[in-house]
Amino acid sequence: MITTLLYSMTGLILFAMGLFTLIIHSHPLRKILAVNVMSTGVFLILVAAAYKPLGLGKIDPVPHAMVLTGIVVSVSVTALALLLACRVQETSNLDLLERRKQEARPKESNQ
Amino acid sequence: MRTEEKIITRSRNRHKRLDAFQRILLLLVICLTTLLGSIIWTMPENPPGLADAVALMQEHSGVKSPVTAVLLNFRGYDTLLEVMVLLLAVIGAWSLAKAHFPQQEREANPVQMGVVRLLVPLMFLVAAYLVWQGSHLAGGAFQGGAILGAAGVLMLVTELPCLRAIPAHPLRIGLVLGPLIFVGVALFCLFLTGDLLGYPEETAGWLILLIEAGCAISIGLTLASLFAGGHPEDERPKNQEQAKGPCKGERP
Amino acid sequence: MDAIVIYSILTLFDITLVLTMLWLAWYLLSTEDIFKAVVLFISFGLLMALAWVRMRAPDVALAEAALGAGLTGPLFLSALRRMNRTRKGERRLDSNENRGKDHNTEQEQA
Amino acid sequence: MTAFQLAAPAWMIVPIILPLIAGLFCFLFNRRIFAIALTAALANLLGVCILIYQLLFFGPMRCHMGGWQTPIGITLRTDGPALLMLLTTAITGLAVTLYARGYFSYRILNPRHAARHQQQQRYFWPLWMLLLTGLNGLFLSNDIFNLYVTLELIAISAASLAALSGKPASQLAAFRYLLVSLLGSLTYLLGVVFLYRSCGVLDLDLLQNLMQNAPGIRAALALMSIGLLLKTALFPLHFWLPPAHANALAPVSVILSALVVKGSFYLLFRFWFEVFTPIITTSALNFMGTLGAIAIVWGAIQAMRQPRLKLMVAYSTVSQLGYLFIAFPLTRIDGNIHIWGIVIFMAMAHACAKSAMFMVAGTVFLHLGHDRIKDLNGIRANLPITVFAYGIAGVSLMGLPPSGGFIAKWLLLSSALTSSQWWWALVIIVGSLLAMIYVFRVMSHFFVIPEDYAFTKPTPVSPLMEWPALALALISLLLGLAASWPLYILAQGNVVLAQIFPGGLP
Amino acid sequence: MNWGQWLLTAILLSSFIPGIIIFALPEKKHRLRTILNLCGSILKIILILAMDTGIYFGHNFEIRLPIIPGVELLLNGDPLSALFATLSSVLWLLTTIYAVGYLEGSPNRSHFFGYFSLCVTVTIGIALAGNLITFLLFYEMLTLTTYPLIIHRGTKKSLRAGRNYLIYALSGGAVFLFAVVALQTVVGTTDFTGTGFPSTFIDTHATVLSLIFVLLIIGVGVKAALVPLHGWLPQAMVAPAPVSALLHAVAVVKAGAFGILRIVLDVYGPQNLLLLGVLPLLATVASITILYGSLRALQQDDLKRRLAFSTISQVSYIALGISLIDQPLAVIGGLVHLVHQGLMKITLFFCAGNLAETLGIHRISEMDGVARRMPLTMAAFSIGALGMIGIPPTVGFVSKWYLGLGALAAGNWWVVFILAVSSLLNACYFLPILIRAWFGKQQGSWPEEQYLGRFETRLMLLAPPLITAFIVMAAGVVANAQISPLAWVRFIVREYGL
Repeated sequence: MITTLLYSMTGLILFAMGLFTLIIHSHPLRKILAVNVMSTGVFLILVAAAYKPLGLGKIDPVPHAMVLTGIVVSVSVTALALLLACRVQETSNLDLLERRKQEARPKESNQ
Repeated sequence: MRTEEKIITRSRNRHKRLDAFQRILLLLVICLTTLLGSIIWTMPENPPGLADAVALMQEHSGVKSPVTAVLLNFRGYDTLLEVMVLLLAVIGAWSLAKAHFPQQEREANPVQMGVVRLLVPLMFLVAAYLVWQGSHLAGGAFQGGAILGAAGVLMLVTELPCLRAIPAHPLRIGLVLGPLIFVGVALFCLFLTGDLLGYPEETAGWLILLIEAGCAISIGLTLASLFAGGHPEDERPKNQEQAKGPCKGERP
Repeated sequence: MDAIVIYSILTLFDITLVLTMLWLAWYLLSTEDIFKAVVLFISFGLLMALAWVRMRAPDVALAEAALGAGLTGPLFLSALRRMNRTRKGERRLDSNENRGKDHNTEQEQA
Repeated sequence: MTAFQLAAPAWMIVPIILPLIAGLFCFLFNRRIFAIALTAALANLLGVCILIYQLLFFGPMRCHMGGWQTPIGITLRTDGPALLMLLTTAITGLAVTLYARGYFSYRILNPRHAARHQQQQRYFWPLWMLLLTGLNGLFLSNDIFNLYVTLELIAISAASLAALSGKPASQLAAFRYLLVSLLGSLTYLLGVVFLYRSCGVLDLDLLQNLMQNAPGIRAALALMSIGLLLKTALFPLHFWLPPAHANALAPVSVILSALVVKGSFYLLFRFWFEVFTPIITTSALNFMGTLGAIAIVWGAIQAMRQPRLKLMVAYSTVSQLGYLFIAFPLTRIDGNIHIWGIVIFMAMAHACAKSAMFMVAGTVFLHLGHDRIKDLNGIRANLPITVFAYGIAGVSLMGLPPSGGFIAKWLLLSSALTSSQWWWALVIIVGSLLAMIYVFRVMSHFFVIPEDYAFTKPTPVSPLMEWPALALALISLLLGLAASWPLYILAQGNVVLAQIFPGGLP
Repeated sequence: MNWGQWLLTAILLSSFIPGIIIFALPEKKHRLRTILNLCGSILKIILILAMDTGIYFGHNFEIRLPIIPGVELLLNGDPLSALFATLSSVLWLLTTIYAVGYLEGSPNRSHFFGYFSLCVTVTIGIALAGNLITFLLFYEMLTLTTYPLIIHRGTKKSLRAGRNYLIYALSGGAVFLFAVVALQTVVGTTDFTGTGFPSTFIDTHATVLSLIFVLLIIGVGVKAALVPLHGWLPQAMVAPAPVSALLHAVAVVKAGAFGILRIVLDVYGPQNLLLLGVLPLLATVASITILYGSLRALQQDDLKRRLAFSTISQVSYIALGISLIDQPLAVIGGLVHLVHQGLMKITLFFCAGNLAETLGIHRISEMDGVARRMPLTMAAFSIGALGMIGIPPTVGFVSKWYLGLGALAAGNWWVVFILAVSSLLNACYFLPILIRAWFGKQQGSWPEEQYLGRFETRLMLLAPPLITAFIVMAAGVVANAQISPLAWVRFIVREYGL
């Protein structure tokens, strides 16, 4: 049982570390990394709960299925979040450019 | 908004020392962890689960691997929605930006090309094998799809010129293929047995394999499209001026 | 006797694995260099795959190996490259502009 | 062909599978997307009506997906609250579908950004349809992990929708929204993990039977609640909501504010008052009530101070959500009499009224090109129906009779006074007064036509933008007069409610 | 539905439907709009008279619409509601005619008349409300429908007035809502029963019930402009004259006063109130309001502002009368003042509007010799003003006479004193106006003189005040006849068994 406990605690600590990083860090990539670490932590607790040493009974497949879907989803969400982070930077950058241009031009009416 | 700004300014001088807010937060997180940890500590030795229930029904599921049985039969509805989540991620990504390809075609690196030539077919094979063996061993649509996706990423990384020309519509068909097959099979089962995804027992294995194959392709395409980071070149609506399109932010 | 030996070896393995994972996670979350963090994250993913195998979850391990190493890493790396590129462009444009405020006052326009 | 009998539980999948297929097709095809979406929205409404019919004549139902019974399979369930939420979603969803059509057509008329707007419309429809799938799935699901999946579905589509406008502000807000949603989902999932470790089942009915005051279950409840509160944007966790809602495209704001937030709230409420009821303590209820009270006041004060209409409406959402939580502490003493009624009424009225308001804000924005409140004078001359819709929706938000909001507030007040917790009643009264101030602050600008007002002839706004708003506003107003119907539906199969109104409802 | 229920529905719809149609009408179709308005109001009067007859012969008019358990909408025609409904509908007809003349050629009229019709619908709804919840419903809707009328001109001043009105009225509404819910919780019903709730509740919940009474009175007192809740009324006089007439005589202030009557007579019931002993409080507040309003009116130079303060003072006669609940004569005086004050005040506001519209006169100091330019208007004004002072044979005298008799019978000398002092003050602030107008000498030209129509001003502006002034005289002269406000009020008092 010590294995289950060990991995559960690890998962919990991973979750906590991710949470802390997610809140205090501002860099979007690091936030996304933190979320990934958090999700890994949760999955670890889930799978650890299903673990049984060899020969001591069946492994519960339901958590495995849950984690499997969870991992795939977390990858796709990560991809979306990364893209969004890139877009935030690009659009604000572009925005800056356009404003520069507008400022350089003589003032026109808004419409 | 203000909190965000504060956090940003705070984190600027992060490495000097944790400020009060962060210290309190750290304390809170530690408390939370300790609390939850102690709860896990006190939890019963043999947590209850569904292992026995699943084992009992295993023979009716049409597949030998318990994980696949849960994933595609017992909790197939979950998986259907998960596949939709994947598709959603692609739609979301496509709505954000245009795919990211270099402007001028680069001379293909022969070493890279060699690696790609060697690896990609191998990966396709592995993926097919994983899907196939999913019914009795570890493996299945997600793993196979992931390998396919990795193959796609490999091709994207080498920036094969042919990838630029991938038209949007067939790509979309490929992306939707898996979910459509899934839904189609689900509705088919609804007509047959009166339950959504209630496979008839004798054909369950084949139907599951069909779903897995379709989903593997779609998941592979999904992951590769996500890596490409946007919608394909010709996704832009026709008959419109091209200059100030949706993706004007691509290259300042 | 054998069982006890195997058990202790496994436990030792567990502890090593767990500690390595935790150290990697801490390092990747706190390091200043994002690139380093991403690379560390990839190796963290591989370690996780090992952990899944240890947890007797081969399905999950396969998926983690393929996704964590094969996809998440490249995703992060390409995003990082993309962001660095834009950031450089921005820096050339104006290094002193406070970006934080622009977003809030900006308005959607018809 | 048991599947097609009217009594078959399989009808339950209609509101899930139809928008799902529509979403796939909307993504797949280039043309006639609107027709697909509209068909799906209409069929969805029809499906919900069939479900309500089933509920009224055959009582609450369970639908086992794939025919697998509960411990290993997933179950869907219909009952009064779920169906009312579905109905609200279907009606609002239909209106939003129409509105979005008008909105995008109007925007595409502008040649300068036509390509961009077409692009937005291209992706709006599949995202919206899949969001609808997620919402319907959430309301119907009876399985905690399946609920997690629907939450993810909602989170991703909502965040993508929020980013759709393409403006830096909206993308930043959407990014933050996505992260918060993910954090919420993960916290919820951690709760699921704890629950699964403690009970070993995922089905809500089974969980309800296994409920006991064990630390693991309490931790699970706390974690799941925190996750859902993050998504619901209760007071201290509301920071992400106003920018995300205010910067999105108007139809998206409508969806986010009226429906998405309700989804996670509904779940939270269900957990607290159905599944975990035995382990809920009074102090926890009071804590939620206090947060709700602060949210009411804080949100309203922020709404009063906003310079922009959409931000004002977004903060008003923060405030209105507080009412949902203030119902928590009123349950214990009242023995659950009014609680579902209050909450469902509030949710329905708010969904309709807030959608109408965001639609109005979007129309005004398109019409004027801005939504600065102080420059809104004279809009009435050009957009009479829109302004009328705003006024009626405002009445519902303020909780004036005979709106649905009034019924909800009446029930809240009477519960508060019956249980001698008059301080909640005070908060409710103060909240409605503040709501009056922020609603009328805009209204006074709408009404005034200054002497020097130039009656311009702008591009006529599509009737598809004006009438859905008015229709929703009217629904939220008349909901109060037809209050017995929702209560009747609510009482079906609900043992407690059935005892309290034994056949007394029409 | 029986014919009585159809009748009630028709009464409400007779102004609601024209209102909705008017909203949809284009601005230019003023003729159709006027026809709709007039037809609606005449139809309404006819229907209400039919209802009055039915009520007189003991027919029961009632519509119940259950909403949720414990909350139902109840429309109920009883003698008291007939009194208010008749008053409002008759005055609405006159005000409509007046408003058509007043707003001729000004912008946004369909908006204005739309809300005008809705406003009257809501007022009639208040009159017909059969329980406090229905009353609350219409009471809040009254606020919402009058607000656009007050800010109709769109000037900064009118906006400020509108904002103040909203703050006062909606806060009052909120307090009222709270009190209604509390009452419902304690007593279990808020129906207007004629005798109030069973007095057993007094034994158990005396303090709470007293508190609720105070809150209820505060809630309606805002509209009835009881001091210190009167602040909105003088400001609201920036609205166009027909709106002022509406506020002061037809709808808003009257709705507040009517609410006080309902609460005292029907919700609590005389017996309960005497047991609770809260009426002296109401009497005190009413007396203070009477004196305060009169004193402030004295200081005003702006004519409409003076009239506004006069309203504050006069409306409290109703509250004063009803607070002497054990004296039927005083109650009669209070009730009949509901009608009489409306008649007199609407005359005065019509006249003030005429002066402003025709000559641009807004201040009393500009009124020297105005009677020579507009004799008919000023005649009507004088009748109204004399009525306010309480000179026989106007209706004002009748009200004050009954109030005084009641107070004397109760041995309440201080009430008599208040009446005397307030009449004196009334004279002090009205007589100078009359003297200026009739005997003063015109100083320079009028501020903005216009020649409108064949008479001294437009016929549509002139006729309504003349009619109301005539009624002020006539109803006073024939007060004791079979058909008069007084006779009906006696009928009411008899019905309540006082």
